[in-house]
Amino acid sequence: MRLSGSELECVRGGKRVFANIGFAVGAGEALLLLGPNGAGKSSLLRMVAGLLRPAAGSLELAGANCDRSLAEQAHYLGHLDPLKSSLSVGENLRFWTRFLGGGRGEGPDEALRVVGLERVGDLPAGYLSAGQRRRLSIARLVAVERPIWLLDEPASVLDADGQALLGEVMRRHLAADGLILAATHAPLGLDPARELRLGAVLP
Amino acid sequence: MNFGPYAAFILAAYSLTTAVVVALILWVLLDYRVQRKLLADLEARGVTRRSEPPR
Amino acid sequence: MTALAALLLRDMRLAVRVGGGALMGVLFFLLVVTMVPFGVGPDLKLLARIGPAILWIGALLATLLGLDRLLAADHDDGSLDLILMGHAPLELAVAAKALAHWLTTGLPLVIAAPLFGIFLNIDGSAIGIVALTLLVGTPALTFIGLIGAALAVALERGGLLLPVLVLPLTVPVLIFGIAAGDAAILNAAPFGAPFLILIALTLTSVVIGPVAAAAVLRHGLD
Amino acid sequence: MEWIALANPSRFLALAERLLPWLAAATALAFAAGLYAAFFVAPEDYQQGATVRIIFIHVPGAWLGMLGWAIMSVAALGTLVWRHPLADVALKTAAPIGAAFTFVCLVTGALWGRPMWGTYWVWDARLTSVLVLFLMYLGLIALWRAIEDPARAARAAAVLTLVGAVNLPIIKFSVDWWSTLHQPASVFRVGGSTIHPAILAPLLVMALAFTLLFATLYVSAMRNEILRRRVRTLRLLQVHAAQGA
Repeated sequence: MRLSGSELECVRGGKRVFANIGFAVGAGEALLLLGPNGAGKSSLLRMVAGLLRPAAGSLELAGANCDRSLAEQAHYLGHLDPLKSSLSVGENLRFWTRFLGGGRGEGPDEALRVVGLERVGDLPAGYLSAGQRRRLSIARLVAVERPIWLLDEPASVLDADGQALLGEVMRRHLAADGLILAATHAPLGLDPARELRLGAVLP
Repeated sequence: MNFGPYAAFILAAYSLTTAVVVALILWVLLDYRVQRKLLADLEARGVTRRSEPPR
Repeated sequence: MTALAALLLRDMRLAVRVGGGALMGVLFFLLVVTMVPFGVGPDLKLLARIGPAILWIGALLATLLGLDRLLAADHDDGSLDLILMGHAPLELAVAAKALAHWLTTGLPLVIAAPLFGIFLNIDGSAIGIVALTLLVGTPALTFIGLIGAALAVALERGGLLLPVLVLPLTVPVLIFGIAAGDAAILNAAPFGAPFLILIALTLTSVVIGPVAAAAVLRHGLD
Repeated sequence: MEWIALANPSRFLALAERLLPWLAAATALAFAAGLYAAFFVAPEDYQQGATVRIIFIHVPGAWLGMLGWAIMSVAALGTLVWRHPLADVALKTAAPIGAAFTFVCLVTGALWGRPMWGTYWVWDARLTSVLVLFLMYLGLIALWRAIEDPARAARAAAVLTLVGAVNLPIIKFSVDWWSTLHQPASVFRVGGSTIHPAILAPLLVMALAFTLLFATLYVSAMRNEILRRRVRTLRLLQVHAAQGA
């Protein structure tokens, strides 16, 4: 499996955020998107996830089963944690597992155990702290198996334990021939990761 | 004591009122049992209040 | 199929929980039905004649009440992004959400209509027929409103625009719904023709609504 | 009243446990007496025949509906002015019970009106005012159903209750004026003074029975609400504890 993008250009609100950006990520590899705020890291991730239409350029996914679109084979972890406060922690995760699910993956209960939320499974998600909400989003990545992970500053609200957990989960995903594209400021502990710098001064 | 021609309406009025009162009583009793059970579960799981009784 | 079913069940569960909008529509409907006599006067004969109109307009406003949050709530917490990335086509996902909204808001209106008909002095058989027209017509209101809900996501202050944008689109449903209702009250006018047209309107809006809403969402991707 | 002494919830719970059996017994007794008086002692009314027996639940329902809002207003003051810890609990639990009694008043009013006026609902001044009161109750209950955190809802509900209380007389006056504007005074007039003493006695006993019922339900509902808030606190603690894991 190989995800590549060529001459990608992003225009938002009439302003060009970045132009002719190219990258390629193979199975088992991680690509870190670096650069100042507003450099378009999040926009590039949303573009790969199919949530943002590129002004120019194209994205290819080679080697995966081609009956599923790129977006259907990708997990997107944005700044927001898509949880409904009045649903319980378990209900939220079970919903996303069934909605995004393809059958493979750890499943909701095991995923909750992995992220350390198994004891609060039946409490309303509204009671969770920011760190716990992020862990529940990470549980979504574990519960449903999708090869491509698009992570937008995943470690931003996590404490030390949380970041260790995230690192462990990401390493396990790469070991299983998964592929990670992550925008980050803090080091994610993925030593063999390549980097793509955005936000160079545009002409 | 006869109900006269409008017996149906008197009966309807009293039975509806009884229904509402019984519903209220059931709501209170069931709610009490549910809350006690939840409290018991929580205390069984070792989640105790910081001070006894709570502020 | 389980993905759409999961979405439908989740939305219905959310509507019933604390913070959900399930019975809010019925309460608003009751308020509209109660307010009219204060304006029009307590003359029971007059109220009976304009009964269907009051019930229909009340149902329309009650349906629109919660619609602007239907998609905006998911947009605000990031769920919409994941729904776009699901296996289910967006048209069906949005239709499932609209169906959930109708089941928790529209259907209770239909069930409550006969009870509120008493306030308007609409007698037994007529109120049954008015409720039938509401049962058939309210899905059209929800699915047309769905387009407004999608706009509420795409545009910043779309929520305020919803009624203004959607109400004109619901005029046909209102006209034929009330016409069918009046036929039951006055039983001079024909009932069959407007009722069948109402059914046709509902079927078309059940198709056009989700397709248009999905187009608006896809086009509006920021 | 002894509100201040019941400052902390646990003492209220203890008192409630002791008080409830007596209250329930008194309610049952009062209802037995009231129903006996209503059906066996009270004569039939010369004008309405036996339907006058519906008064014995219709009128107390109206009184209890209004009493409920009065109690809620005191509780609202407790929340806003005296910051009494149990005030919001008292406010929130009184609403459903008050609404239920108001609903009883409306339903029995409609059933009583049917033989009198030929239709279930007549926009008579008193019935309409009670209907508006019922809508205000539902509005408050909808408010609590919309906000998950009781502390946040408390202040809003208290303000809404007091505004409602101030508006009730205004609504009563305007509805009376509105109904006389369009319709001759309703056919049957149940003024306080015109009630025949033989009917007044059972009515008062039934009113007492209803009030005792209200009190019993109210105390037990408050006990439930205190437990419900304790469960919520413990669950928040549990989530916090898991945070440390």
